[in-house]
Amino acid sequence: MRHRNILWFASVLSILLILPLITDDAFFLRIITEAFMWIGLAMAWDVLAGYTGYLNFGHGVFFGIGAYTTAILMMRSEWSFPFALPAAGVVAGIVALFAGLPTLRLKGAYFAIATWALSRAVQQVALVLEITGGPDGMRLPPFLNPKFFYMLMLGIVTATFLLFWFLMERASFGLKVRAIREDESGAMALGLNPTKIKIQAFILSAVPTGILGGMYAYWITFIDPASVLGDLVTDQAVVMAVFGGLGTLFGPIIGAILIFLFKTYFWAYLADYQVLYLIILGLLIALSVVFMPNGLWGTLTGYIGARQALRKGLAVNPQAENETEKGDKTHE
Amino acid sequence: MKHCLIAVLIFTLFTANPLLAEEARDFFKVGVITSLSGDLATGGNVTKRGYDLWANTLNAQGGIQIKDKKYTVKLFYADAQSEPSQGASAAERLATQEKVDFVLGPYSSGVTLAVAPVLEKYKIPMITGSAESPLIWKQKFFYTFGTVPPVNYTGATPIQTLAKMNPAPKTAVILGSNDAFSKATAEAFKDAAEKLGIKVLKFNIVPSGQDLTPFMSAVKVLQPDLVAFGGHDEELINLVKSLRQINYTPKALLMHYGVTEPAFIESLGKDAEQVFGASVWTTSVHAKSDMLWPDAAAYGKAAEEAFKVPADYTQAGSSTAGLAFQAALQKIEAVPPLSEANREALIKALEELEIQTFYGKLKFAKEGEYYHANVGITPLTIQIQNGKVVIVGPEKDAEAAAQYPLKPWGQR
Amino acid sequence: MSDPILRIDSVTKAFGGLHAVDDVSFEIYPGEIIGLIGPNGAGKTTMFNIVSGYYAPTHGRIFFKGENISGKPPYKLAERGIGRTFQVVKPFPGLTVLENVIIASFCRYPQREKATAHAWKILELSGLADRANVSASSLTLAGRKRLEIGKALALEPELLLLDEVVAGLNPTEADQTIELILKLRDQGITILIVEHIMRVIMSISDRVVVLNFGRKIAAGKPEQVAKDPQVVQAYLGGEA
Amino acid sequence: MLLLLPQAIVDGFLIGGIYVTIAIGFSLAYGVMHIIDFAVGEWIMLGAFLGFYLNIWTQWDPFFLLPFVFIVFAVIGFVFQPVIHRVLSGKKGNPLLMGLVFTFGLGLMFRGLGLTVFGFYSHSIPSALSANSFFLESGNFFVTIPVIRFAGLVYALSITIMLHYLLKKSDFGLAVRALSQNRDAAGLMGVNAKRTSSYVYGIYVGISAMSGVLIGCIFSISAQMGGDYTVFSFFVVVLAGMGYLSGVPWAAFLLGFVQSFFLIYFNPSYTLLAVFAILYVVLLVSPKGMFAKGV
Repeated sequence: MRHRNILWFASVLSILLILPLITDDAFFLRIITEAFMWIGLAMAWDVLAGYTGYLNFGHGVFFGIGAYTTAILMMRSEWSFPFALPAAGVVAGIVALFAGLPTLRLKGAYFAIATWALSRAVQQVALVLEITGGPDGMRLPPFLNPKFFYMLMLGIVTATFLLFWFLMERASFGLKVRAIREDESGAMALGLNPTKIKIQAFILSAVPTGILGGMYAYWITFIDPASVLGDLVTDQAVVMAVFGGLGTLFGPIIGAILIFLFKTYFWAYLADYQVLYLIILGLLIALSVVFMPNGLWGTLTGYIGARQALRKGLAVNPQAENETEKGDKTHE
Repeated sequence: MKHCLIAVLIFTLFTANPLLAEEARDFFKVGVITSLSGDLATGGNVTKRGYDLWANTLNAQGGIQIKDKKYTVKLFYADAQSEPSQGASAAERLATQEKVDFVLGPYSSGVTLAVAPVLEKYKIPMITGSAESPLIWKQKFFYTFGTVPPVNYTGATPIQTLAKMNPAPKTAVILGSNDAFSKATAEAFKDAAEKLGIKVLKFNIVPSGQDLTPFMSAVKVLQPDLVAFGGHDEELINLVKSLRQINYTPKALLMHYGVTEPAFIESLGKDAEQVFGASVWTTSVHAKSDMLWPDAAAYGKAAEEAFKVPADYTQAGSSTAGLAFQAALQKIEAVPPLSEANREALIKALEELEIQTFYGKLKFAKEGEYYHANVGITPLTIQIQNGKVVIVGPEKDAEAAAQYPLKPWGQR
Repeated sequence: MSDPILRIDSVTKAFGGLHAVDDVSFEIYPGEIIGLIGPNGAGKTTMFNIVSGYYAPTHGRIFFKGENISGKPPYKLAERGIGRTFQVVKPFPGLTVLENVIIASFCRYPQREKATAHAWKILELSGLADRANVSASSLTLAGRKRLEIGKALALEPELLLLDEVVAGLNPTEADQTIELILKLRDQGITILIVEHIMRVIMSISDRVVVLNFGRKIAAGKPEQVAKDPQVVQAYLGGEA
Repeated sequence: MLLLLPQAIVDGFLIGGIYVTIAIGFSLAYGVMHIIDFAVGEWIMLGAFLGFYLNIWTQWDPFFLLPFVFIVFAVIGFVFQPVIHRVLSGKKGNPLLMGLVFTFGLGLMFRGLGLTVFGFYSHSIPSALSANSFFLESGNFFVTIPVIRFAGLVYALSITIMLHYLLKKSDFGLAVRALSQNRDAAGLMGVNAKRTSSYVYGIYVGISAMSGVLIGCIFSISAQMGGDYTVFSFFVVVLAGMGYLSGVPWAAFLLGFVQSFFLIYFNPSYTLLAVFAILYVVLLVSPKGMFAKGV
């Protein structure tokens, strides 16, 4: 099984690497770059929501903090981008540490809304402070090189994927996190410190999001509290991860690709019909959940699992199905 | 490996279309980037209407007359969704995929600030028909122009008109919503008031969309002569309703932007009466022109027929953006598709442009704080008088006297 | 006898006015099997929760290998070598049997490969090797109880707290479990076991501690304790 | 500025009254169906526009239109609930999240439809009540109470009381409370979970739509208004404790007080910052909402 995965991963990566060489259509590269960004955001959100069972409705706050860190370091203290970008991840991680300690004590909907309130509070702080430029936002020196941003975004998201894949699927961390999600007090008796592990998962989810925020700032050249600290980042990352399938790596990836490319295709090619694309996208998302309550990936793997079982002639009772790979029921 | 070959094939097909040679055509491709959804949908749609009216009227007359041939215009729309990143994507799509000749730009400063660098890269001229934030012009974008002067240029006029009332207002409370445009508006009002010796008792920036009734209850205690508010359409309506509900009538109520919008009068009815606003155009401006619409009233009628709603200066400014391109193209006699040299010449032509339109005099500043903004037009003070937007200042342009002080809500 | 591996020093645990555990003291020496018995609600599980760190004692102290561990959280005690099972069985339902044990193995073997190897050893020991890749939620009650013991064993504990691991099993399963417990004791693990089935307790315990209404009413060899009038009364009715 | 204290308190109550209407239905629906409805703002918007057009068509005062708006949207909610029930029935995915994504899609669709059908301009629903206000004065303390907002507060409290009695006194209320405490057990006791949930969802959508009309009278309405009201509805419900109905008024009034006090006494720029910061702190201190009674 593993050998085929690596081959598949290598071939996809190689296609993506040669893409900018065979085309210099800037809009096409920009769309794929933004798709990468959303894949990264959806995966980062799923690390906390799917694997650890904590729904972060303020996920966008790390994106905004990353964006503002890079912008402030570059514009106010003349850092160069190669230093300002990692700094975005570091600051996001630090904020995750301090915000995580009190907030991770909460559970379920309360954690979700507390993180939402936190992200709204940070947005108001950005609106009021001088250093962030308040509502006027901040402009960064425009460096509009589609290939550079394509490669850098691909690099960051691939590194994030590999990091998550290693930590969540191969190393011990993934299992510990799932144990915490399944039964926190039971896990304590086995030597797992829930608070430490949850904070680690929170930071692991925040750092890539912060770096992607820093990338966004330099790429779009303008940020303001409404765009980088608004609800768009959180809402879309949540919908993509859940639509794709929680608690897996490939769920958010597929969810991000499908939803983003659908939205962009409708937006670009139904442009003459004003907001018709919003109606279609909303309808599609709603219908998809009605017909696939387990998310795209959950249904897919459920289907593949069931077919494999039939081929092997085993009488598979749904309960006993091998569920390690699939999205799991997250407990509140 | 079979899958990879297929995947590569699909990708190359997808990317093949820009390689097609650019064939000659007899129409100009015009990109339109406005926010049709998201928080700024109202302003974005009004701007789009202005561009549509220009394009439809122009095409109805056969198009732009260049040398012996008439070239129509075809609009290519993109919804910026009130998100700077979507604006940048829209700009790149229109520049590389549709290969537009020039762009009619967004309503919000944030989207404009994200779109402008992309168009600078592709050297595509853009005129925004409705962006009023001073931020844009301070960045000195070479390829970006604006037909509506920024609010730090227009904001002073209403305060100057009010200062001439007798008895002139001596105290004021000025507030603005916490977004780039509204904050700039409130600051413009404040600077003008202080220059004219009006004592500003309270100056606050409030969260946008906030229910201001408690704030107004506190203002009611201060009893200032003038209350001035910078915000967007809905916030203005809510503020008047708050004042109405706590039964507090200041001597003068000045607000911007939204007073000139039909929704303001339609929603508030007689409560909209005697509210002051800032504007640069109304249907009763005396301006003569030989381009598309002979005068303001003709444009007003055409807009009312097209959209069943009276036009305001944002829509007029957007149509004028089209006129500016039309005039500049005729001057440099460039035919579609515009080459880079054509577009360079188009910028030069726009900078030298000085024309009379139904909207008023159009002249773009060539340097300074208002670089590439229209400084030819004269800022006006308007007031709602029996359901219509009436110019009450400055004196030479006034069509009626300003009604001051405000008649208390109860006696209307 | 060397010094005790576990010393309970006049421990009290009060929930509001109720004294679930009231001034209890006893010691456990390495390699012993101690039975903790008493009628329902006598404070047995509360004592377990105190020893394993889920509850901090209101008064009194607990010493493990001489170190005062009162108030330390469960995961710190697990590292120090206290493993426990739960009266209400707590497998990780969404994970396989193997993964359940691997998680416990991380305590001693941080790398996943070593932890997996260790987990297989534990599965063999507790007779669950054939169900390794089955989801824990699909195990029978006996299987789950074995998994509980297996997970506690994976910590390589020096002191193992077994909370009614035999209850609810049929005779053959019970015998297998007893056999496993004795095998663990032979490997040198000290065991504190709570059980209602007298036949089991009396046969395997070196010493027995009896609780009633949170107080220690008797301790000693199983035979002596069985004849102690107070114990008989506590069990057979006519509460004191 | 002590003079303004009574006004600050009154304004806090009046703003709170509006928050009660947009949160009470949602809290009921969450209690029974455990659904985080991302489209609550859009139900409010649709209700507002129905009220707006009914007012134009019938020229009646909006307060008389409230029952019609309720009935129309209660039926829509009732018919809609089975779809949501199916969405919440997914075994693998987390039902709470599936409900969230479904309603997110719904909200997006309604927003697009609203923009296309109702246009992008803002509107206001005229009402006779918005014409005047009470002016109470004693000594140098004075308070102005707008009649329309006072009517909104009265309406909000009456709904809360009606729901309270409906839950406490009627058998339907018994079934609802049983369902919210233990869905399966209630099913065993012969509570038809599906039908009761449909009624509950109908009531929730009906109440939210009615609050849209109220908002139309006090503030203004537009196709884009949904987003902000979804946020405030969530805050009030979570602050009160999810599903704990009688906590909703207090949470709503707290949010109202914070806004009015910051707008009057402290620096108005920090009003929303204070609202969100206080909500965050309250949730940290008492994780199950203000009264620690949330589900």
